[in-house]
This record gives sequence, C-alpha cells and structure tokens, in this order.
Amino acid sequence: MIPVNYLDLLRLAAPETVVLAGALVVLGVDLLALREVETGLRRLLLLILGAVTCGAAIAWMAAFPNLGNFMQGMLVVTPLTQWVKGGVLALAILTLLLSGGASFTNHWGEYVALLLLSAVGLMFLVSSESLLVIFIALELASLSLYILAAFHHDAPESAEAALKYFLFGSVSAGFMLFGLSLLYGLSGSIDLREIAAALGGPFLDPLLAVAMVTVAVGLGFKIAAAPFHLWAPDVYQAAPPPSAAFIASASKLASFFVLAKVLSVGMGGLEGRAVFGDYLPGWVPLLAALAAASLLWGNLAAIVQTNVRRLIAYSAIAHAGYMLLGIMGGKAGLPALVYYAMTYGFTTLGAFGVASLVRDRVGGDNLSDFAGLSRREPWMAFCMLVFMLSLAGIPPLAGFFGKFYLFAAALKTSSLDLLWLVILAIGMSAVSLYYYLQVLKQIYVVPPPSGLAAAPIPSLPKTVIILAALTVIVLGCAPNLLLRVLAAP
Amino acid sequence: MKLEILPWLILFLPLVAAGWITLFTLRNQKLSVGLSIGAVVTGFVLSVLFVAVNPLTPAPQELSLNWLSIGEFQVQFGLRLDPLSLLMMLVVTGVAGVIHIYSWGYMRGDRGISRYFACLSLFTFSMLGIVLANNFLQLFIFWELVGVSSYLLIGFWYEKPAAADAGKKAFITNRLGDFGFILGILTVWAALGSLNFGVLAEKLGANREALGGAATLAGLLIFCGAVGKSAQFPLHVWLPDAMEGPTPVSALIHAATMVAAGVYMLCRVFFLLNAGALEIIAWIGGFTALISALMAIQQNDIKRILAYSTLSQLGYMVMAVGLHGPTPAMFHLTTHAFFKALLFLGAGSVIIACHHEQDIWKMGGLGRKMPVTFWTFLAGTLALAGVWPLSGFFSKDAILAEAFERHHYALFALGVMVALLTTFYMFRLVFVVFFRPARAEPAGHAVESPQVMLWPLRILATLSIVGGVISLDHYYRLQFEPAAVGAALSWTAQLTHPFAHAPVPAAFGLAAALAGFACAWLLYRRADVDPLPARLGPVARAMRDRFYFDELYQATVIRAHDFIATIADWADRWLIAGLVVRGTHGTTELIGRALRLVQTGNLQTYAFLFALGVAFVLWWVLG
Amino acid sequence: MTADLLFYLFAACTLVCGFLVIANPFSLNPVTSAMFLVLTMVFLAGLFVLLHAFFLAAIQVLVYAGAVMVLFLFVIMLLDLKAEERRRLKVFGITTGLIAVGAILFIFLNTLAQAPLGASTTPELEGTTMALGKLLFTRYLLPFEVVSVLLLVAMIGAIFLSKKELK
Amino acid sequence: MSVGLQHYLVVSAVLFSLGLLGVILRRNLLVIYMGLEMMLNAANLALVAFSRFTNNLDGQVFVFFVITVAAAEVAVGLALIVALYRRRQTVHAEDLTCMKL
Repeated sequence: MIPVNYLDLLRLAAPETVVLAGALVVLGVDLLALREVETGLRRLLLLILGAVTCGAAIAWMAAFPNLGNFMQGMLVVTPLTQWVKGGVLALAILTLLLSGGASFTNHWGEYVALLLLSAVGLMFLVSSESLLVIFIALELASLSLYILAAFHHDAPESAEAALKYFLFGSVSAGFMLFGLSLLYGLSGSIDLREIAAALGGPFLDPLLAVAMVTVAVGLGFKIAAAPFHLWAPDVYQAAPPPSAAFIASASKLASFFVLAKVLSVGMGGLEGRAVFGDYLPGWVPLLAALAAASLLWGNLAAIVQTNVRRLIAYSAIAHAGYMLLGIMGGKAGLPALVYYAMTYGFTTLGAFGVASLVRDRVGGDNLSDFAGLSRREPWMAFCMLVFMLSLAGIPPLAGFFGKFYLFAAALKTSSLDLLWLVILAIGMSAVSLYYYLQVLKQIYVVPPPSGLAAAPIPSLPKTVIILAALTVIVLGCAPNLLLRVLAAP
Repeated sequence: MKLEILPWLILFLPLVAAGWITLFTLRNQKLSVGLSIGAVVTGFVLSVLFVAVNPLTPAPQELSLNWLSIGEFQVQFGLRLDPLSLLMMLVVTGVAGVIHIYSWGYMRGDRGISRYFACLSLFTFSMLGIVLANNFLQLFIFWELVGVSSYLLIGFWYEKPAAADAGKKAFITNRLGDFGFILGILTVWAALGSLNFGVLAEKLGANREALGGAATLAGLLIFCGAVGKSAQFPLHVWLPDAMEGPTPVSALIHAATMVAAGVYMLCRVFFLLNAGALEIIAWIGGFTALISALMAIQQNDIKRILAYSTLSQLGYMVMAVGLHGPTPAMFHLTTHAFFKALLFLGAGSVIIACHHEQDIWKMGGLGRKMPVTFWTFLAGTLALAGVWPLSGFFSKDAILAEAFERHHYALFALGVMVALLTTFYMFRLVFVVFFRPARAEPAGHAVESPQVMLWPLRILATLSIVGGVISLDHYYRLQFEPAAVGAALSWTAQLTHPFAHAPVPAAFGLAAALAGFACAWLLYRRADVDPLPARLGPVARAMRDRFYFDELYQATVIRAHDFIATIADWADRWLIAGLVVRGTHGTTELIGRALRLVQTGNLQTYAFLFALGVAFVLWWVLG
Repeated sequence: MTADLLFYLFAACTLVCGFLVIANPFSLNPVTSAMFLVLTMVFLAGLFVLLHAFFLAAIQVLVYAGAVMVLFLFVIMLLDLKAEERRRLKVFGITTGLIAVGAILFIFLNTLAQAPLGASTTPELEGTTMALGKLLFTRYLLPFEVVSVLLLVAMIGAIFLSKKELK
Repeated sequence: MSVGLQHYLVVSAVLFSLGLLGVILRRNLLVIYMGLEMMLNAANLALVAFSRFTNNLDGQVFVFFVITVAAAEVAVGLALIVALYRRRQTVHAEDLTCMKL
C-alpha cells in the first residue's frame, strides 16, 4: 500500500488547480451573475476573468517554484516544464484577449471555461511522465479543442472542420493507445523512465518499432506533421480565429514538448541513425521521414493557397518539420525546440489575430482581402510584416534565430548525419519566403478596394497583436533572455 | 585602444535615427531628413576621429558583449576593429554621408521622404554591422538586414508594380545565395566549433587542415552568399532590375556598398578559402565581369548601363579574391565605391534634369547645360576606364598585376578585354548623353541641378581622382600581408609605382583603355541612333577601319553577346524566375493539381491517406 | 482447456461481430451496426473475464453496452436516419482502403509473429474490484482527478453543441 | 498450442484493423464512430492481456480510464454530429467538402 500525500499533490499541481478553479468560477459567474448583462460587457468581463486566472497561475509558479515528482512520474515538475507551462498560459492569455472584439458566439462563459480547461489539459500533458496521464491529458486538451473549433454558431464550415478534427483526433488517439499498450506490454511499466530502463537499446525490436510509430502517429497528429496533417488546413481555415490560434500555438507547443519527452526519455537508447547507406532503425529515422515530408508538403502546398489562414496552416505544417529537427537534436535540441515552439506560437497567434481583424472588417480572409491593409491599418500591417518575416526566418526576428539554433543543434548532435535534412530545411525556408512575400505584397503594394467603410478596430485585439509582434522582435534580438533559462541544467 | 565608445556610437547612431523617424517624425519631413543626415555625418566624423586617435595596425582589436551563451554555443555581439573594417567603416560612412546629402535634393517633394530616410538609415546601420561584425552569426544577421532594407528601398515607389516586383526578386534571389551561406556557416561551426573570425583564423592558422574534407565545400557554400549579394553569375539577375529604386539608392546600395559586401565578406574570411575554392571563385568572377561588360554595350537606359558596369566591376573584384589577392580586391572595391557612386549620382542629376527620362538616345547636348555634372561625370568615367593618374587605373592595375604575377594568363587576358569593353561602353554613354544636340524635348530644356546635389558630385569626383595615391593599398596590405608590408610610399612615388613595379600589366591596361576609347570615338562621336544594331554602319561616312571594327564587333561581340544573352536569359527565366521567384505557371499548376487530388476535403480520402501514411512510416522504420 | 475453447469462441464472435459492424452484407442500416457493436463489446467482456479482469468486464458491459450504445441509438433515432445509406459504392475507394489497412495489419501480424513474447511468467494476476479500487485512489489519484475534469468538459461540450441556438 | 499472450494480441490487432477499415470505408458518420470505438477496444484488449501476462495491474487501471475517456469522447462526438445535422441536414462524410486544396 503506497501512502498518498494529498497535500503533496496539491502543492505540485497548484497552477493547474488555479486554472481549473478559474474555469469553474467563470462558468458559475456566467450562469449566476451575468445572465442579464449586455453581451459586450459580459464578454469583456469573462475574458478578463479568464486572463487573470492564467496570470495568477503564472504568478503562482513564479512565486512558489515547487519542484518534485509525484507518485513515480505521475507528475514531474522541473524548471523546464514550468517554463513550458508558463508559455502555454501566456498564449492562453493572448488568445483570450484576442477574442475581445469577436462576435462568433454568444456563449462566452462556455468559451472561456473550455479554453481554460484545455490549458489545464496541456499543462498536465507537459508535466507528466506517465503514459496514462499523458493519454488522459491529451484527450482532455483535445476534447476541449474540438468543441472550441465548433464554436462558430453561424458558419457551417466550423462544425464540419470540428468534426474532421474530432475524427482524426480519435483515429490517432486510437493508434496512440494501441502503441501505448504495446509499450506497456514490452516494458511492463507505464512510467517513461522505467520504460527506458526496461527497453535499453540500441537495437530495435520490431514490435517496439510498431509501438514507437503508432505513438508517434498520435502525437504527429497533434503537431500536424505530414502525412498526419490533413485536418489542419480545414480547421485553421474554418474554426473561429482565436480557437485556431490556440490550436496552432499552445497546443503545438505542449505536444512538441511531450513528443520530445516520450522519445528522448522513454526511448532514450533507441535513436537509430538516418544516414543513407548506414541506416539503423530508431526514432531519428522516423522523425526524419516525418520532417522531410512536412517540409516538402507544407512549403509547396502553401505556394498555391489563396486563403491566408489556409496558407498559415500549410506553413504550420512546414514549421512542424523544422521543429522535428529540434527533437532529433537530443539534449541540446530541447531548449532550441521549446524556444522555437514558443516564439512560433506568438508569431502565428499574432498572424491569426490580424487575419481575424481583416475578416471582421472585409468579410473574408482571402489574400485579396488583405489588399491595401497598410493604408487602412498601418500598425496592423507592420505587425503582419514582422510575423511573416519571422516565419520566413529573416533576422533579427525570433524565427531566424530559432531556426539557426535548431539546425545547429541538429547538426552538432548528429555529427553531420542529418546534413541532408538540414539542407532540405534551409532550402525550403528559402522557398517559403515566396509565399510570405505574397501576403506582404497584398498588404503593401496592391491598392485597397474602394468603398470600404472606416470602422474603429477593437483595441484589445490590437494590443495583443502589437504585444505579440514586440515579443517576436525582442526575443529575436535577445534570444538569451529565454534560452538561458530553458537551457539551465 | 582609446575612445572605445566611438565604434558603438558610429554603429548605432543610424539605427537610433531610423527608429526615431519611424516612431515619431514621419509627419515632420525636415526633422526626419535632418536626423538621418546628422546621424551618418556624425558617424563619419567620429570614424575619422577614431582612426586618427588609433593608428591602423595589423593587430586586430575586439570589443564584444556576450550575446548568447547556451552550453557550448557561445556567440558574442562584437566589433572587430582592424585595418580592413576601419577603412571600410570610413568608406561606408563617407559615401553614405555624401549620398544622404544628395538624396535631400533628389527626393525633395516626395511624399514618402521620411520613410525613405528611415530606410536609408536602417541600411547604413546594417551595412556598418556587416563591416564591424566579429563573428559569422552577427555578420549573417546584418547581411539579411541589408537585404531587407534593400528590399524596402527598391520597392520604395511601390505604386509602380515593376518596382515592387524588382524588390521581391532581389530579396528572393539573395535568399537563394544565403541558403548556401548559412549552410556554409553551419558547416564551419560543426567542424570548428566557433563562429568568431579571430578564433577561426587561429584554429586554421595552427592547423591548415582543420576543416578536413569539408574545406572546399565550406568555402564554396560561403561564396554562395557572396554570389547572391554581389550579384555574380548565375544570381546576377536581380541587380539590373533593382534600378527601379530611386537613383541615390542605386548609387549607395547597388553600386558602392551593399553589393560590395559580398567581396568584403570574402576578404574577411579569406583565411577559410582554400586553393580549390579560390580557383572556382576566380573563374566565376571573371565570367561575370565579361558577360556583364558585353551586356552593358547594348543597353540604352542610363541606369542599366551603370548597373551592368557595376556587375562587371564586382566580377573583377571577385576574380581578384580568387587570384589570392584580397588586397587589390579591397583596393578596387574602395575606388569603385567612389567613382561608381559619382557616376550614379551624376546619372541621377541628368535624369532629374530630363524629367525622369532614362533613355540615353533621348538625351544629348547636356555637357554645356550642366557643366558641373558633365565634368564630374567625366572624371568618374575616366577613373572607371582606368586612365592614369585617376584612381581606377591603380586599383585595376593591381588586379591585372596579380593575375600576371600568378601566371594566370587566361584571366589576365580576360581582364584586359573587360577593361577595353568598359572604356568603350562608358564613352559611348558620355558621347551620347553629353555631346551632340538634344534629341528630345526635355533634354533641350535641361538645367543644372541645385547645389545640394552638386557638392556631393564634387566631393566624390575629388576622391575618384586622387583615390589611387592615398596609400589605400598600403593599409589593406597591413591586413592581409603584414609581413610583406614596407613603409608607405609618398604620393609621387605611388603615381609611378605601377610602371616600375609591373610594367607589362600597366601597359596593357592603358592600351585597353585607349583602344576602347578609340572605338567609342569612331562609332559614337556623331551618332544620333545606335549604329551597332544597324550592323552596316553609316555607309556615307564610311571609313575602312570603321568597317573593320564593325565587322569585328559583328563577328565576335554580337555573336558572343547573343549567345551569352541567351544563356543568361535562360538562367533568368527558368532557374531563377521560373522555379523560384514566380513559381512559374507550370509549377504552381502542378502543385495545385496534386493538392486537389489529395486535399479533397473528403473525410474518406483523408482517412485513407492517413492509413497509407501509417503503413508507409511503419515500413520505413522497420526497414 | 475449457478456457482455451472459450477463448476461440469469444475471439471468433468478437471478430465476426466486429466485421458485421463495418460491413454487413444484408443491411447498411446504422441500427444494425450498433447492435453488432453491442455484441462485439459483450464478447470482448467475455475475453476480459478469461483474462481474469472481472471488474473491467463488468465495466465494459455497463458502460459500453449500457451507456454508449444507448447514446448511439438515441442519436440515430433522433436524426431519423433510416433510408440514408443508399449511395453508389466506389470500387476504387474500397480497394485502396483495403490495401492500406491490409498493409498495416500485415505489418502488425508479421511483427507479432516474430516478437519474443512466448515465455512469459505464469499468469496469476486477479483484476478484482478491491485491488483496482485501491490503486485508483492511491497511485492513480491524479489521473482519476484529471478524468473528472475530462468528464466535465464532455458535459459542457455535449450540452453546448446539441442544444438549439436561441435566436 | 495453449492460448497465450500472442493469441490475444492477434485478436486485438485484427479488431483494430477492422475498426480502421470501418473508418476508411463507411460513409455514415455514426458507423465511422463505431469503427473508432472498435479501435479503442482493441487497444483495451491488448492492455488487459499484457496486464495479465506480465502480472502487473497497471494495464487494467489504464483500461478503466480508457473506457471513461471513450465514453466522454462519444458524448462529444455525437453532439458534434447532432450540431452538424442541424446545420447541414446530413451525416454523410461525402457531403463534408466545404474546404478544399
């Protein structure tokens, strides 16, 4: 009989508990106190309540840095997981504030609560090393996100996209569960460290390879890596913009972190080698294949897109390819990966924000709807410039440094084994500039359509977008701010 | 090292100006202009002060801050101060300052003048960043920033679709070169574990073979960056299009400084390049020099002629680097910065006077109406043509001498040929633009430009004339061959030094200039339409040797020109524009069709592809 | 020996019913599929019993056959979907789908055949309610709590999504 | 040959593939869901079998949670179908092609 210390659990899971309590409060307040309040005010109050909750959780983590390990890996809190959770919460705050001017629903209580609950799921996902908790947390986050994707009350595509998201999520959850069961069966444990100890390496049992692949399929779905990305363009295009932004940013950050953890902690000795002529099965060749496919598919498909959100979706697939290189970079790659995923999160969130503003104003988010944005909204145009150039990897923005550090880590760790993949990645990032400039061309060069009524844009989303752009610039100029703490042993 | 704060100030003043203008003074044009000019002129004064206080010595100095330190990955943000960077800093701030002042006159009345000066300041900052960088990563960051500011400035008149497209083309083409560059940087880092130039030089100095088998590859990858930025074949296509930007921008960015950054970078990392890489570099440079000189002959747009001429001279410099001669390369880079900036500014003056007419066959007779412009332009032309005792002669001679001394006679002959062609097309330009009566209405009413535009011309003309005898090569030699350097020669000794030191190249150089001038004189002194395309030439005033030159031209030049033009056009259309810039109709069509087959929106198709993906990945991992 | 026979019986029934869920040659009505799914679940519960997982067998029947299936039938009735599935079958789609799934199944079975699983310890584990319950509230306390949050999400979602939008 | 772990795993793998096949081939969303349920159940079977043959109760606890999660998922999924049916009057996968390319 193992004694349980409930206080211990509460102490370690305090940030999650705070957010969960916040979600319940939001629901309760919405039902009891705000029934009669006018929608705009109600929305504002609920969003601020949600943001304050996330802020409180961050503050808690900063003030009481409790580290520890609850019940052999059920909950493992380290400085790095705290930072990743902080990133998830910061992205949640921005997503919430981004919704301040949106009108896709009237059920703001449910919306905010679900967003917070999915953040809870992502936080548990980040800080657990137990297969069971990882699975449940993943499902918690996913279920909330499915619902969030369907929140658009008068757009039929929204429900369709959510359904596709749901179906693919469930199929990949099925695959992942199958893989987890094999992993459990082969090692006799559900704790990642015990699994690593039981499995050893470096030679890969075929059944273990199946387990590895199916688990990677499940997580590959979450990170939208090709060929498991098919849902992403539809969801990014049709879900309410803030939901899509959250799916593209926070969910991706947490999923990448957990994929890296499952592979590097749980299958520590099974890297294998992905060099032509010197092939050793393992997760490096697996990820290399996914990365190459994502890079090619994402970048090439983005070239022909006419819808900006769909374009961002394909570019997100391509970026999943870059980030996979970070996992292959091993220990040195992890900080690079987290840095990249975080800055990418801010960038893509901001880009979705701009797209959502354009959509509210012009009525669509096709490329042509961005025409002349620089003359209507110079600040938003400038922010979009920052986001696009950062995604394309132009210094001194965060996207450049993130890529550089990822590539360097992957090359160094693999002692040039992955050179071919790095070459592909750099080449594809050169190609990507083409479609990012396509967006900028619309914004800066093409004259705006005449007869567009001037309307003030809500200040809350505007502030969020400018904040995101600032973050991208500052973290690009001074990457050490974030990297130093991420790489701290 | 005294006054260590100065280099930092010089670097960051333009950035402060750019930021301040963007944030606060976009509406106040006068203040914006003043801030921008003030920043760069102050930078120049401080540079002079700094060099005066700290005499140039071969020992490099570094000022650095820790920028990044993550495990074994250490990068500094630092300034490397040695003769190379200090001289280049003087050149950049000096030329930029002159061009800033000129722009004030040239851009007067443009609505976006504040934006223009903000971009110009941003450019100056980035260029200084390249010059002063002490490590590869920092160099690359500023390298890209220079690309961004060039993109913004080429597309400055974004209402013109051609300008916007040219900006995009320049940006993307440069990105292709940078693809190789960053890969080269990563290779060097993976092999040697550092990005700092000083550390790398030490490591390679201690062990020549430290890079192992990757040496040639790394060298060529890094050279890719220079191919893009310095517009060498086959990535040369963006530079002529970049002439869509305002003329002072062409002078500063696409003639004097930014495009020279590639050459500068090659000299900066000269220690990394091994003989194999250098050989290829030399040939690419020589080839670029020749084809672009040939192309320049048949251009009618005054700025495009100068653009091709720039390409050709850049090829010259790259060839010099490839011939193990960073000293002559940097020497020529410096003098070229003077006279090519002068020529562009002179062209700008002409263009303004002719109400934005750029076709040389619609000009004429401007020599009388614009005397200052004419005489300074002539000085620039003579310098570019390599006429003794102007600056171009000395630097060009240094390159030819390098080729001659290394017994690289093929490239030597190529260099002489290019020198001949250079004189030819430049005097063609001079004759057509400044002599004969005006051929079109605007040129008839042309008047001299305002003083704010003329003083920069005078300053640059002075530099172009004396640039060869102010010991520039001596100081560069301090950097590259500190062992072989003697005392600086007096300016009179420098005047005759080439003839004493290496008479054969000097004689060939002068002869080439003379021959080129003679051809131009015969063909264009009295021409009102270009006689070359007509092929027969004006029979009425036929003279035997005229025919002789004409036929020679037909037999060799035109055919070679046609051939090369076909190749270059093919490269432009298919390699660069086709596959990358425009994505061609075919490519996008293909992708679109493939995508339509896959992303049908149909769940079943998605599910099937998902399963197929799983099966494939399983197969791949199980091997 | 009886256990072995029962295994084969239950396994065969599970798979046959499973097949009939997805491809019933006699009826494409979702109600039939749902009924066969119930049977599949029940036979699976039988397999669980053979594996001495008594508690799970009970749960399986209760939750799946009891709750989930009712939910399915409820929705089918609610949407009134009797005469829907009358569309042309696509031979190409079916073939390619079969090939893809066949490939995956082949890989699974092939690796299972090679896997060194035979010599395991003698099974003596009993999945009693007592043992599971103790674990649930000690070692598995955290997932237990997280699952409760998950159910909350499902509840909010189900209510929000299926209720009629008030105009 | 007496029934061992391998036998259960084979059943599990076949059931999993059947479920996947249902997802790929069937066009009625409800039946697709049933396929999904079968995939999850196949994994459950493998977990229970492993638990039994490695003398480790973790697997059974895992299954307990999976059943709960699956029930929650079904609730949300069916609600999604109902919501979709309200707006589009269809439960056919082929009718869901608003977005392409």
